[in-house]
Amino acid sequence: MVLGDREAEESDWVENLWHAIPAPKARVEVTDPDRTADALDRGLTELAHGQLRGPAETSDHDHGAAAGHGEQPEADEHAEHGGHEADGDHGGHDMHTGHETHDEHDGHDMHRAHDGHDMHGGDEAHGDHDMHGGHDPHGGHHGHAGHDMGGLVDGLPMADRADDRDGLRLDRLHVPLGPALADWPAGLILRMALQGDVVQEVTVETVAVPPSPRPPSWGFRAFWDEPWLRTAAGERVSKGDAARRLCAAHLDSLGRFFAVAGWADMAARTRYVRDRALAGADAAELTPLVRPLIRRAGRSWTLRRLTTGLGVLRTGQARHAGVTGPALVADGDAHSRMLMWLDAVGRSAAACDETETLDLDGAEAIGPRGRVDGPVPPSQALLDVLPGLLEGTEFACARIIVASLDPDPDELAHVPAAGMLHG
Amino acid sequence: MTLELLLLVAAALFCVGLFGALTQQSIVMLMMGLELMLGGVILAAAAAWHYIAPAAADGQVLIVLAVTAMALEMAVGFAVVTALFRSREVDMTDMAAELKE
Amino acid sequence: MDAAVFWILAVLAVVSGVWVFRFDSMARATFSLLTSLLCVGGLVILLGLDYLGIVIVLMMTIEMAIMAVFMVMYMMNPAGLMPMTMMHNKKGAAVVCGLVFALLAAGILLAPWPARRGKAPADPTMELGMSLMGPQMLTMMTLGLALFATIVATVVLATRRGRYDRLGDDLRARRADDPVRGGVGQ
Amino acid sequence: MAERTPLWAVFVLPALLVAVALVTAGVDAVLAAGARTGRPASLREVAVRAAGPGREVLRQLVQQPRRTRASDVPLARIGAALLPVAAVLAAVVLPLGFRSVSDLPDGIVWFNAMEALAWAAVWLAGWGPNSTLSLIGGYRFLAQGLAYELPHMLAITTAALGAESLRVGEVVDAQAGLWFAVWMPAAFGIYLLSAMAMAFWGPFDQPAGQDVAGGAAAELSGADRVLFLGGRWLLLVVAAAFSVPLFLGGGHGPLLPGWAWTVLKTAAVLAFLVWARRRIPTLRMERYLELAWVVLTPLAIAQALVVAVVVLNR
Repeated sequence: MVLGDREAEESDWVENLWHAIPAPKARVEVTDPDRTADALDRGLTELAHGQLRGPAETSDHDHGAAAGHGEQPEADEHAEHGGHEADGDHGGHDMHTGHETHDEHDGHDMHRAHDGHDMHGGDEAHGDHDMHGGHDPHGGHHGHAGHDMGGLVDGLPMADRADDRDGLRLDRLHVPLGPALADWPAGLILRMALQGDVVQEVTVETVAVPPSPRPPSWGFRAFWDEPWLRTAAGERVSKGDAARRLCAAHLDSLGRFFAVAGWADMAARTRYVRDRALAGADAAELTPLVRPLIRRAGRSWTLRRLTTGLGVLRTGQARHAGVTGPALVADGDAHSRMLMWLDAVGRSAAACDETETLDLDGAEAIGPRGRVDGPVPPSQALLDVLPGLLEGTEFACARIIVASLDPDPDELAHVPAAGMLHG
Repeated sequence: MTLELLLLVAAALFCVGLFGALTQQSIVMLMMGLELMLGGVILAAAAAWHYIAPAAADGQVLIVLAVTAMALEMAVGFAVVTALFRSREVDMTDMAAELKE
Repeated sequence: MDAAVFWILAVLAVVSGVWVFRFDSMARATFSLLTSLLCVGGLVILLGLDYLGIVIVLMMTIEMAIMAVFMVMYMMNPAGLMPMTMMHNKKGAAVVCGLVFALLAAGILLAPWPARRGKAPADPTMELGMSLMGPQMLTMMTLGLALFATIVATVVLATRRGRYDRLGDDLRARRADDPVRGGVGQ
Repeated sequence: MAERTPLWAVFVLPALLVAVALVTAGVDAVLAAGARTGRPASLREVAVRAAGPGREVLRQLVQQPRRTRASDVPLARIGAALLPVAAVLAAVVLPLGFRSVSDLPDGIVWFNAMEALAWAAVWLAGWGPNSTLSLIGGYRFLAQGLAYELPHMLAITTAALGAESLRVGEVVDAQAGLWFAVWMPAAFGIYLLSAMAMAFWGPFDQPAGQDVAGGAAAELSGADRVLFLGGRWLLLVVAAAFSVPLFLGGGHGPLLPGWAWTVLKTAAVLAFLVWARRRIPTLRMERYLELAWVVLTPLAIAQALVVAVVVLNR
């Protein structure tokens, strides 16, 4: 399923992804939020009949420019994971047609929390969509990685050499990570030079957002920042809504963090609670759900041993880079950032019934990733510190560091108009 | 299955290994040749133990020796390659020979 | 039954031994060598030395797996995607090897091999252990010493950093300055 | 002991292992689904969830396989197929009650050698597809192997030392009175750790970790994938089951027949491992290696020393 605008399709990774997904498969393109259910139904019928055709065009160009930055190919299995609210009548359909005939994704190898940029149309739904990335760095993305390569063999770049951290001059590979990878901030691309599994160099990119000729009719905002952005735009938002969104945002980040740290059980639990939070559970329901999570993660001796010392970001350095969110307050490594999240989740879960108006000067003014009314989106600052933290780390550590900062490329798409914020 | 047959197989392995050790340029490949030669030695020792003097443990001790020698040769070989590679970025026997000059 | 197994293992050992030097891909060469050595292990088991044969299988598997990593590390073209030859003086070597094989074969076929003396013990493993811990104690100790010396020598050869690099000039640093932090926390 | 085992046991063994592996995977799937979507509403839902791994196998078999560019297909195939083969071969010395398919005189070394084949298998499966993430998975397993193998070997040697034999049957006989787990707790603990590490599963799943999108298995599809991931479950079952004759007294126990005790004890060990998996995040090797060599290896040596002294004074 391709969500979003056709303009953005110029980037060829969507095509590559499509080719990497094994048949039986179907491709559904959704550009209009109102017709999501139709498009999904069509995709299902196509799968059920086993027709192997090209992309099924169900998009409606009149409603185009839906400002989807980055299409998200994904599986239709999300009904099982919690997208019921969005799909309504559709969910049951997904359930009983089951696994065998028409899963287009590759089962359990790439679970990924899909961050809901697809649901901007006002749906509260927040499915945990499965996504199969078919990540094939050699085959899929070689076109991008063509700088300083030693030549091509069979269409693939050969490795070149560079000193490693122990002073050996070994081969290294240029590998783009993302934009579609399990438990990865959607839309983020890191171009890495890898030696074995040691990260040598990193440059950050995001999936290009096509400059839209006209402003989106229904307004595009980074999903996780919505309450704060709406307040900034002058709308009335209650503190409870903001707390709920903050709680869910941190749970979402924690889910990714646990998944990358290899704690599948906690990741699944965290995501379940996140879905409950977004589905509108009240504080009395959320608090007992959240508390065991916080206790278990906070007390896990193994997790502490495994994540201390990774990606240390001191307050001074963070402030210099313009980081304003939990990463600034944490003043330390991946583990301390996780503790910050846990703390915030606990507090905001208790506060999500408050009805007072959110006010951008108060203590609740900071969004899940930082101040939304700053000169740059908070994720930009996180992305700026990222390369420095990643160099010289091992791949697994690099994944944990990225997950512990969890930048949201959605925020970059939203460029605050000066007049709108401080006018 | 006779003693001669087994020894012939061992000799064949030894010679293939020798050929590799003599021709290969890369130190790593050269070590593979040595391993193969030692494999031949192991086989010959086992055959000799079985067909000539099974009552004495000497054949077995020889095999233990050969297996240890293989492990040592591997370890030292890779350590040397690492050291050479670190200092001169060389992994070929020819180039290592030139270094002497 | 034994004869069939023997022929299969023997032919496989020699053929995969030859293929070690014919594959372009380092991974294939390494695992072809592994096949060859596993066959040798199988033959040793066939000859009644169960313990040693199994130990050969165990050691060679681990050894070759580690070797594969070094191969990929140090070879120019580990996957063999660019066909290239890595040989020198092929002809001379072939002649030498042919001669050696002819000599060995002649020796093997012509030598008056002594008849079998004694009987294999019921438990050759026990025999080996008793021998290594008894009459052959010196061999065992030498082996142990050699292994220990190798561990020290290889670490010295391969590493660049000593304890002064890790713990500072007076060795008093509380936490070692390593590129990667270890799990015990020192 | 040493009863002659009929030939059909050779065919029953793999089937039995597959059945146990499917049950274990089903239990694990039920727990995973419980964590994902809350408590199951009905018994029927539990059954549907438990059948998940089986459905997944069927789905993989009918699915169109994927290929990566410049991949070394034969090597990846060999790697994927070697894993279940190694598991079944290792299981040959496993006694059910007091009978195994073949009670080799060097059974313990045999088990260790077959389990070492997994090193080659995982590396091959990681190398074959020519993909960075799967190669990282392959490398990781070698690092993991270096970390777990040394304490592991010492642990199983300790059990052999306690029984003064390398024959699995005799190790079981030596535990007619006191289980080895009771007076070799360190060796038993280390063995359980390495059982998970050997099957690169649970806290040791880094070679096939989520952060590398499935690691060594990332690019495998279709039958290869079934063999590889199925082989991993088989290895886990075999490794867990082998702890029963080594440390938990094999078929010894009151009232029930020997085979029932073996099954019970194996199920208990598997249940413990499945539970442990849900409690502990993945141990990264750069952290675990130091622990393994600086703490676990000396611990295992000390344990072996204690056992040796006890055995000498017996």
